[in-house]
Amino acid sequence: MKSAVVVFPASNCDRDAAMALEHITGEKPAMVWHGDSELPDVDLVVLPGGFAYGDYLRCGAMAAQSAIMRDVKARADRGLPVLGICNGFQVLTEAGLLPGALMRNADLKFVCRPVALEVNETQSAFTRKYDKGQRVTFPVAHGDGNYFADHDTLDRLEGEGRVVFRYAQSDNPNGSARDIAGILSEKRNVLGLMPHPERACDPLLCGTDGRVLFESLLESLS
Amino acid sequence: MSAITPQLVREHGLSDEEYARIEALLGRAPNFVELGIFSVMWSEHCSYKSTRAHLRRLPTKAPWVLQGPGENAGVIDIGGGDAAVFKMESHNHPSFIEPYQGAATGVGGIMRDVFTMGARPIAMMNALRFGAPGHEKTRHLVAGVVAGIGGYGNCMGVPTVGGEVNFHSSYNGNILVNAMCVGIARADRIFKSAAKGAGNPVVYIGSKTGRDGIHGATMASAEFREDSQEKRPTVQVGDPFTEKLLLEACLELMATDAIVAIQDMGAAGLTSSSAEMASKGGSGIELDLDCVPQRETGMTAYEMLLSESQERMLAVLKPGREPEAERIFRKWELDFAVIGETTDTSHFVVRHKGKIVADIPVHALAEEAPVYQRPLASRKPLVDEPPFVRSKPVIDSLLKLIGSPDLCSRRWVWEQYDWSVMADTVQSPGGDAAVVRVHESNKALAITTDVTPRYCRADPCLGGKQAVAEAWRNLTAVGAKPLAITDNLNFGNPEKPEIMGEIAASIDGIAEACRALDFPVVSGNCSLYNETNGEGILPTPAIGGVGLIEDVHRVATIAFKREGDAILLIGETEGHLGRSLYLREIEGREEGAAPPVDLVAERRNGDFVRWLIESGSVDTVHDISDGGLLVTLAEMAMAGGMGAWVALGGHTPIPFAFGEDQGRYLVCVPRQEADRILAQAETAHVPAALLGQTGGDSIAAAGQGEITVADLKRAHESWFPAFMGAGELPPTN
Amino acid sequence: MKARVFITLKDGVLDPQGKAIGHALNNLGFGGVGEVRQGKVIDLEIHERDQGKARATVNDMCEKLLANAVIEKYEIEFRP
Amino acid sequence: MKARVFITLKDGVLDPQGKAIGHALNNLGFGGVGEVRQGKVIDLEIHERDQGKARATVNDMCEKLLANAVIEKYEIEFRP
Ligand SMILES: Nc1ncnc2c1ncn2[C@@H]1O[C@H](COP(=O)(O)OP(=O)(O)O)[C@@H](O)[C@H]1O
Ligand SMILES: [Mg+2]
Repeated sequence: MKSAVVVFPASNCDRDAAMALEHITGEKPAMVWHGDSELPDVDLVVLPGGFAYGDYLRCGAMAAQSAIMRDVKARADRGLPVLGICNGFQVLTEAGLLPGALMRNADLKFVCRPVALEVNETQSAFTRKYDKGQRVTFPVAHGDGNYFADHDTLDRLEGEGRVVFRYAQSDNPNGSARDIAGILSEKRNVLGLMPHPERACDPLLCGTDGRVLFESLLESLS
Repeated sequence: MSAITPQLVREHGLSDEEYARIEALLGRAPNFVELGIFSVMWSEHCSYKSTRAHLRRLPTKAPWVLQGPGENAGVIDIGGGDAAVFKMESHNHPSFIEPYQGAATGVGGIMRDVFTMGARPIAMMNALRFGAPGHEKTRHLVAGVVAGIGGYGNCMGVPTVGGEVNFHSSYNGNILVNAMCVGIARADRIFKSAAKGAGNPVVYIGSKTGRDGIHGATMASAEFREDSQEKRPTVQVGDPFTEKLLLEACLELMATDAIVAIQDMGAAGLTSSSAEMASKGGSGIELDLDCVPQRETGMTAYEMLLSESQERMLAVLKPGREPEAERIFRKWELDFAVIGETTDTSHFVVRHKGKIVADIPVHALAEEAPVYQRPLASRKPLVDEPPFVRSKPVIDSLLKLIGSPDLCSRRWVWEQYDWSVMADTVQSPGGDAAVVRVHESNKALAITTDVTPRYCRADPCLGGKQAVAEAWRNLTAVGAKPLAITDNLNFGNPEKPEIMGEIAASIDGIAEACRALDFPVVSGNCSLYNETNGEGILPTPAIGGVGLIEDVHRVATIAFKREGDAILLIGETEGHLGRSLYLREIEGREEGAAPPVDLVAERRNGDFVRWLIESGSVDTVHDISDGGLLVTLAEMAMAGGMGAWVALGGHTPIPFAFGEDQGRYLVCVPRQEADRILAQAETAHVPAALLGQTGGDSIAAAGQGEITVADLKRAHESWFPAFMGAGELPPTN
Repeated sequence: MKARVFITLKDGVLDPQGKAIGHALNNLGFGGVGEVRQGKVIDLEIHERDQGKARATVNDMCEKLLANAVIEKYEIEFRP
Repeated sequence: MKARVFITLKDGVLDPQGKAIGHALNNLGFGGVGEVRQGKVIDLEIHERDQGKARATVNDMCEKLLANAVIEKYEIEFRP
């Protein structure tokens, strides 16, 4: 399975994402500079976490305008799987690849801790190897993870089974609508989530629940 | 240009003697620009004029030390061709004036000190001291400092893995914000600041220069008066986004061989970086200020030379390598400009608008800076009049202590720091020392910061010793071999003999402990004049320790892991209550002598505990420090979500439970192993005793009653959020 | 000419910052503070004499970057 | 009555956000954008009919909480 990780100015989980991909898929992902206009020929694109453009103005706003995002959109429209983690999720909403917006955490504080998630949907290339309703633990690390969308959009997301991850045990670290932690695009090929699966791939760190997400991709895409 | 009046000289923080010396060195009166240059270069902050003579007493050598004090950061060999690069630095005064930006720029500054040496920062720590919780400013300062550290460090993508937070009224008007950065480099790819050779281009990289923080260095070298609030316009604003680009761009440039020397622009910005580089390289340097990237219009030479705009670096390149360097910095959308060259005149020469505005022999700024042997008055150490202790119920006191400001959980703080980015944080905040894996290797670094100011007040020398010993102990407790320290000496006004006495004595104590523990000093920083209206802070020589873990799978944590484990107490317990938190929190008294530090026992006990961890027979260890034995036990129980039963047998309960005797650890071992390990301790002449065993959901002390771990946890976790809860608006950039 | 852009949250979009400010004001003893909303103001200099053209440009900036239509609305003001 | 508070950085204080926005606008092809500065706007409702009293109150709010006097300045506007 060939993958690419986009590097924006002040992305800072690009290396972590690449490490996880390499360990699990056995192939080094291509690191793609935000200024490039074309993605290499890959099966998966990852928009990593971090503080692209310092999160200035709005998280992800400036990154969403970078040259590479035009091609990311085009390929996503043609069905290429795109995974946006944390800041990557924010970029995806700002770029219009996912609905809604990520607002400042309800308590206005950055929060970094492991959180319990519930896997709501297994009908996706990203989650097929999880069990429906499975409890997993990923760390979160963000100041703007408070997912917002209007009621109709939220109902639609839920109706169409596009809410993939929810904060479990009502342990919601940011006040997001309906405890949403991660959502799919209409075509189900774009996933954005605030928690960090790539930081949950090592028994020495925050457990290995995140591996399954990458293993699902490996199974679906190769 | 304004004429040089005695008034103007004083405003520049220079004494009459110092001014006379400047005239002698120049053989003429300085002009206004030159006066400004001398004022920052000769400031306490840059010249260390009060402490330099004493710092020489610190041991700085060991086979594994690759770079001791004198560069931007210290460097030690951690095997496999890797080096650890680290330093701690204060941003106390700016953080008091503007907590968010003061702390943020402090973090940015210390990171530059580390990556300017060619290292990628892999961990941040911070040692914070605030005023009494009840003081009107404290909550606002805590909120701002914590948000500022997170705001900068999180954006940089460097995990903030630990530190210290203390409260004491002596910091009401002078909080302490000490930030430590640890980086990793290849041992043969360390970059230094000596601008050797003539005719090499001097290049400016990073952000543009504005009128930020002019005279920050002199501000950090003057005692606070209430009206210092008026120095406010000097506060710099941090730009972590630009710093992140600067980090990546510098590491990219360092992968080439274009660099002769490189140095961050810290205190006194362009002036000190260029003068220090020339001085260390034994060369001269010429700058043309018209080439300096400027953010504001109409900046004078004086302003540009003294500006402390952040996120800037100065590099000396090999001739002809400019285009290659420029390409890298343009790619990262950073400013890049050739602003001068090195010369063989050994003069520091500055041009502006075609005119020479400063011409000073380099040695006059650096080596010739005054060094003072200030008068010392040694406060005689308080001797122990064993403090009378009314007998109070042990368990009630435990509950009260565990929920007190200095012992309660710091979760509220560290959850605002990204401690897990870079996917190498093996031991997150809350343990004895943070453990960060060296990327893609099987080894790890252990990192800690420690000092117990209330001990230092009682006896500065012993306090210095204790701070080093506790750092060494914390590294040992996770299974690391302690290698070296950085220190941040925070004190009051050195012109007061009793304060200077505290400084000198602390350094002696630090030096003695470093020698006894093979734990040399490789970098550090001094922050003096921490006084408001003549009120000095508690002497606070913060120690940042770094140790090596050869096998990242052989680390110990504080959490109880198995029911029925035997709990062993390592080390001698006299029940020393002088200066203890028990005395302060329960009896409301800050009295008595600090606990004695026996460096021989410290080393012997620690080496034994480390051996137990390395040999795989122990995975649960916690050193006994603030609050004493029972508090330590409670912390292990809360971390493991499991209770314990212990016998205080044969001892007077309160001193045994809450005394702060040094050199002690609690370790857990499977019950059937206990006798073997006790025997091993005996052969190693290490005092060790069976204290009790893990299990159940309560902490039970024989004959003293019990309390559930849940109740302890509630008290432990609730103080900080409750304190910060009301009235504060979380600051944002 | 100088343009000032106000970017505020659409009605119905919850505003954690505004809420926190209202809260803090009450804690500080400022009774009877009603709803508080926080927005952004962006001041920019554009080299364009013609008001109409200038407005068109700044509008474009808001649509493309400055405002997020999902949650925000904007107003534009000019000063000579 | 409705008050609108503008909080902007004092002149000369670095504005990283404004700087980055200016940069982004240029990259988006909006040539000739001069300096960009970002500030906050806070809208609040206060139950006070008397303009003078209202202004005094809001001023107080700015000093105590809304503005960071070290680096920020503020203006206050009223709408009925
Ligand atoms: N208390 C101290 N102990 C040991 N070394 C120190 C101490 N204070 C300063 N130093 C060393 O003196 C040099 C200058 O310190 P500093 O001015 O803080 O460096 P920088 O300007 O790079 O931040 C550094 O090499 C630092 O490690
Ligand atoms: Mg430095």
